[in-house]
Amino acid sequence: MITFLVRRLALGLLVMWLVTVIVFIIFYIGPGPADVARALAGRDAPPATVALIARRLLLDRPWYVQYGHFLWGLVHGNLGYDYFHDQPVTSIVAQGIPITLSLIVGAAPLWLFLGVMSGVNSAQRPRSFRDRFFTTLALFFYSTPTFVLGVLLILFLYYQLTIHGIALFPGSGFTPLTQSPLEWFRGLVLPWLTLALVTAATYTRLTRSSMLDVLGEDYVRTARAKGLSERRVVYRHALRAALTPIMTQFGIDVGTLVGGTVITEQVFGLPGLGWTAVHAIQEQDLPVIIGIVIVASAAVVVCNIVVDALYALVDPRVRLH
Amino acid sequence: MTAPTAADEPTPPLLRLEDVVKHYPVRAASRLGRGRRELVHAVDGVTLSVSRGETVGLVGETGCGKSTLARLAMRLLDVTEGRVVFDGVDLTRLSARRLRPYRRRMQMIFQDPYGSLNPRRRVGSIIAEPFAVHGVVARSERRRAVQELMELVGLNPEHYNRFPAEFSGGQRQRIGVARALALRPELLVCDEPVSALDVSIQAQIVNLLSRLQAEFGLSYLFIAHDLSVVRHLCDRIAVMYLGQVVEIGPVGELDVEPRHPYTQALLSAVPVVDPDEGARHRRIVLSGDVPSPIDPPSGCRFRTRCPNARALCAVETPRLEVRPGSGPRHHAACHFPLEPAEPLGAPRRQPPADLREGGPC
Amino acid sequence: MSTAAGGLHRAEAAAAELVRRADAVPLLEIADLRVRFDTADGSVQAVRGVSFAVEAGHTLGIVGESGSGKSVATQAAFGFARGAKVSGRALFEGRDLLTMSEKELRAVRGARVGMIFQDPLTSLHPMYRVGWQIGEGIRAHDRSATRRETRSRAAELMARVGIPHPHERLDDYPHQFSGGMRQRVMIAMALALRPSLLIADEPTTALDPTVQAQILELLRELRDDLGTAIILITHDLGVIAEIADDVVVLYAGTIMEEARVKDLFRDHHHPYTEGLLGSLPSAGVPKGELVPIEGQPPSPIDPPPGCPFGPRCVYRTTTCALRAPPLVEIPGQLRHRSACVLPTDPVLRQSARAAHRPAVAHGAPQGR
Amino acid sequence: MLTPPGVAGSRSLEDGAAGDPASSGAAPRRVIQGRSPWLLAFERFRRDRFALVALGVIVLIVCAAIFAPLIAAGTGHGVNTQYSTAGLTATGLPRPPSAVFPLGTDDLGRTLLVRVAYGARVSLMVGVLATLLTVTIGAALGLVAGYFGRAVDTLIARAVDVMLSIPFLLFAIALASVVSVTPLHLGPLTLGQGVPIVVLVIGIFSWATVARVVRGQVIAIRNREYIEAARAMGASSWRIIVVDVLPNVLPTIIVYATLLIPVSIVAEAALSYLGVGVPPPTADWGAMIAEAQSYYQQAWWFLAFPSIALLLTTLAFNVVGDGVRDAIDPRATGFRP
Repeated sequence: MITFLVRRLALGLLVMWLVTVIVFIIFYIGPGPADVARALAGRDAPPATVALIARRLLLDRPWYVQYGHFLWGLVHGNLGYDYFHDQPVTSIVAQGIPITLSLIVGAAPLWLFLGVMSGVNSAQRPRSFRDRFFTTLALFFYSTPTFVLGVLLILFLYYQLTIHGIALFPGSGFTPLTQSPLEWFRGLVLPWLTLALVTAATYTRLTRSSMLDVLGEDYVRTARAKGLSERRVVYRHALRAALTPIMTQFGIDVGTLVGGTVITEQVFGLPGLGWTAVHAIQEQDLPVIIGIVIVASAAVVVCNIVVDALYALVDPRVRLH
Repeated sequence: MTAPTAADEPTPPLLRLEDVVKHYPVRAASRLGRGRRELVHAVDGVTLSVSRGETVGLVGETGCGKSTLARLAMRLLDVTEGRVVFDGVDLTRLSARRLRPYRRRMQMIFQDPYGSLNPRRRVGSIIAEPFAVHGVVARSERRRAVQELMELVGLNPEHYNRFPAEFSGGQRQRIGVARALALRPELLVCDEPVSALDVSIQAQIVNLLSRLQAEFGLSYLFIAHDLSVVRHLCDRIAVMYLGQVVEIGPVGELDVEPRHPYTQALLSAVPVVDPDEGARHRRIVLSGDVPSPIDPPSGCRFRTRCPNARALCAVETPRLEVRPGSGPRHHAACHFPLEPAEPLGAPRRQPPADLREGGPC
Repeated sequence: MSTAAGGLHRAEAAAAELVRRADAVPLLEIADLRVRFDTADGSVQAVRGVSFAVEAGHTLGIVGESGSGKSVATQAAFGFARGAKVSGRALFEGRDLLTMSEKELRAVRGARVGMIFQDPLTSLHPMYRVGWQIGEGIRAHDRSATRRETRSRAAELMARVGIPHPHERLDDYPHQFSGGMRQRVMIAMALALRPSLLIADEPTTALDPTVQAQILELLRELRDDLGTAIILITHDLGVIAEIADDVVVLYAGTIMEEARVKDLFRDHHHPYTEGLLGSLPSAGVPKGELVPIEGQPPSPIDPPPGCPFGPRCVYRTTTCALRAPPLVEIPGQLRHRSACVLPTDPVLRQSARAAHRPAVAHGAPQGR
Repeated sequence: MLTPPGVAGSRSLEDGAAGDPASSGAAPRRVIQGRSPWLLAFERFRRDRFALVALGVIVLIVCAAIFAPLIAAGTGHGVNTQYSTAGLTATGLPRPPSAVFPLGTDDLGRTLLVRVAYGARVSLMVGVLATLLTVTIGAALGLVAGYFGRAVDTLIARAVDVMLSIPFLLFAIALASVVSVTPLHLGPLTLGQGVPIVVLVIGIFSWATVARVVRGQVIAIRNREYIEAARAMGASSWRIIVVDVLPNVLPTIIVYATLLIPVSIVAEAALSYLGVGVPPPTADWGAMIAEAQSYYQQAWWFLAFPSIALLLTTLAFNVVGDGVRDAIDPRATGFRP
């Protein structure tokens, strides 16, 4: 178990390191340094000022010097400061994380429940009306781009309701949980629904095919031969075995969503990590981009490790080394 | 290990495996990270030869290494130690290019009639593949050659352009035989060619194989997990257990008067298709399971399940040699071979005292 | 072979048995069972009107090649063939399984009927401990059983089927057992509630010969101790000869022949049975001179009219292709039925066979 | 080269061949055509009415893309022509659908119908090209990794792991936005903002999944007996890959590709929605939806029609993709005895 963790963490650190290198390279392919200094100095600033700013931010040094500087800071737990407001990147990231996590924490159980239940129901009677209903629904949401669904929800559940005097949900914005749990909840319902419906469709399809495979297995026949109730056969025996690919997908999704709720945040104006990242990218604010990318890939790495460790819990045939 | 030496054979054998060993590393079953590296002793010092025109049967249970041995003989796997000699030439260290001429002279028939044919190719192209690989038959001539082969194995040549899925198991096995015969090999290695077939189809293929042998003077190394088919088709039988040959001898000797307890148990395990004889037939039921080939028992590998095991068996590996009372071509690897016609587990003479204190048993 | 004297002797024994069996109500009685699967390629007629009966304490062997419907028939009777259209009657302990509610059927399964299958590795759930899997069946039918009770009962059962150190092995997972031990676990599970019938569907096919011998020995022993009736489904005539009392021979979803084991091996009537026995390599048959059944089994989607075995039969006549021969009693033997137009009288039969098969010198069926 | 002894034609053991006329080796024989797995898949697909309808929808969309200039000519309006008086209301808002503007106008007074038709061009082009790129890279690496194993496999498998750990959207946005300012020079190619870079970005970040799927398939196939048979007759590795392995992974690749097209279309639309995809004034559904979001209270049509077009396209491709999967691998949903 320990060796497994050490190995996986080492691999994860390698991945994260590679990711930072790639970000640096992308940044330096582009206009990066020059544009940033000019933008900061203002339109009319003399070249000397621009140079001075560039110097202060180390932007005039070769990229590997800057990279070394960045790594040095990283080793000391410091992600640096953003170019424009001189705020520590850690605090910028820390502002975004609760919002993004709120989004995931609410949406994840929802899509897992919707997806798995509809998938199980579909698989129980393939080609029945129930199956066709759920698979068609899943196909529809699977095909819907996140921003289209988000905008549609705003149109109907916010705008149409609000102009008819039913102001259930706000159209955008975020209220911290600590400030007002009710407002936090109201503000997140539509984003949750957007993210959950789009994601649940994948789970419906995945659960259905996984369950269809498992329901044909010999041990399911054995369970029936024991005279167990159909409910127990489906949930206790079949679903338990069908859960492995679902779990893998869930780990991947939760991990990638930390840096991947960009569109939902953009649609609903939630200043989470994705929203912050898009703005940082528009401003070429390298330290912020790197900070967010590191957090996002760390989330992927951690989730992958958790999933692999969960395998061992779920499936006794898997041993950790 | 003294095995049948050249003196036993009137002519030099077509295929000779000399002290062949195959160990391969496995990782303990694990989807995460790498497991402990362990060595599977799949084949552990097997010497065996097949003469021209001879059929040698290789019998043993799952995991005894018989399929591995077949693949070593075909050089689909490389030996860890030992030599594979085909018609006097050591194949073990030939490069792929130098090996090619020998590939034409030995071919293989596989167990699974579904897995052994590429489902996305037409039968004609499957059977013609050896021609294409070796460039031996002109492209324009291939179709005729293939259709002749199809007729030879009892397939309708009109089905040249069909796909494997359109044939039944027995017909597919015929396609595999036709493919193996395309290059006119001298040796056919048959890896359980009838195990996956229904009884009635099994007999068709067995008859086909013996007819082809008579017509083309083929030699067979014929692998099976039970003795009944082998006894019918083979001249000599080798019995494998946990990577080693425990007994080898001509049909009519080995299967009638087995000297190794494992052979006897295997023989008695085959259900007899006669209710009366079944009642008379004394079944020898072995206790326990086959030990893991990763950590085989010391000394005689069969001792953990052998009713006659004694202290010596754990200490010294018995040699495969002629035991008193057997014919010259009948070898058994047992310290305490069964007397001819002696039932297993019968009371025996006390072993000498010094052997009884030989070590843990 | 003195058929006449043997026949006389057997007739006596048959009469005795007839008296014994007269008042016995069969444990399971299948009548005109038909099973059909509708697929995109057409309707697969897996079982086409099969009738047989199993008496308490008896062992019935069902033998047939792949696609003969031997597994589907029993599975459909107990409601296992999902997506199948099933018709006919299946009376178990006097009640029709095919008209039972799902709940009643569940009460039968596991409690009154135990089942074991071909591949013990895939038949056990890979993620649950063996002891728990055995206990689950007990708890499903006996709500009063406590956890501790079921656990100790599971251990007892494991000991009963010959698993060493049962108490330690209760908490092992199936992959930690060998093939033979897994099949023992399956048997323990099937017999947990002392069912009156055990259905063993190819129980030894996936096992090595020496392990197969162990499992057959165990089945025989348990049957004698517990008095459980067994339906043994297999393609291996040897297994049938070892353990069964009666045999049903299936081909293409229909019964070809039905008899007591000894009669089937000695005095089989049907050419298919003859072909099966002739296909077996046994001592004394010269190399290359097995007598296989030529050709291939018919497609289950579009079976030929008349006798399904007709196209492969050496004795076929023009009438065989027109109408499937009904099962007829073979006189002088108990419950020996055969679906063939060959004469039922042994002497006439021999001459009819000889007339049809002049060219094949070594055509005498083996095993008698 | 093989001259069979006198058994030819006389002792056919096969049923149905009983009436085989005494065929001499020289006479041309009748050959029965087999039904290839592809043919069977095609026939199954043809029975899938749902998929056929979707295929029809795709054909319509493709036609709209090809004949977009004709549509423009029909309305008499250019793609990027702004009708600041006729196309906008007095307060500067888009005009609702009318005879002149069948689907209304957008915020700059351009004809929505023409722009939606032109938008199909970008979506389809990116969808198909990005999928081709992704599948080519992924399949090639997956084949090599799966068949050769050992060090090559380890290297590619690690690369796949790394690619799958990268937050795709962030990187895609970063790369696309960087290139939007400074074009990327790749030898003779100059990649500025637009379709090529979007295709490249999607290709770079999606091959990993394809490679993993193909690798898994190849590993499963590698141990089949027909591969062993090919090796036993002395076929070279490349011959085995091309002749035996590739045809057997091709169905998977094709299924994957058809399902990847809508994913690529959505990815392109998302990038444009975020403002880093195809630059204005090119007509693009994602960019249109982003624009329209500010007007949804006043001009529903501006939001509705690009959304419907996008949704319909992805839906149609997904339905066809499912149909292709079911046709090629009927086991996935079909009958199981």
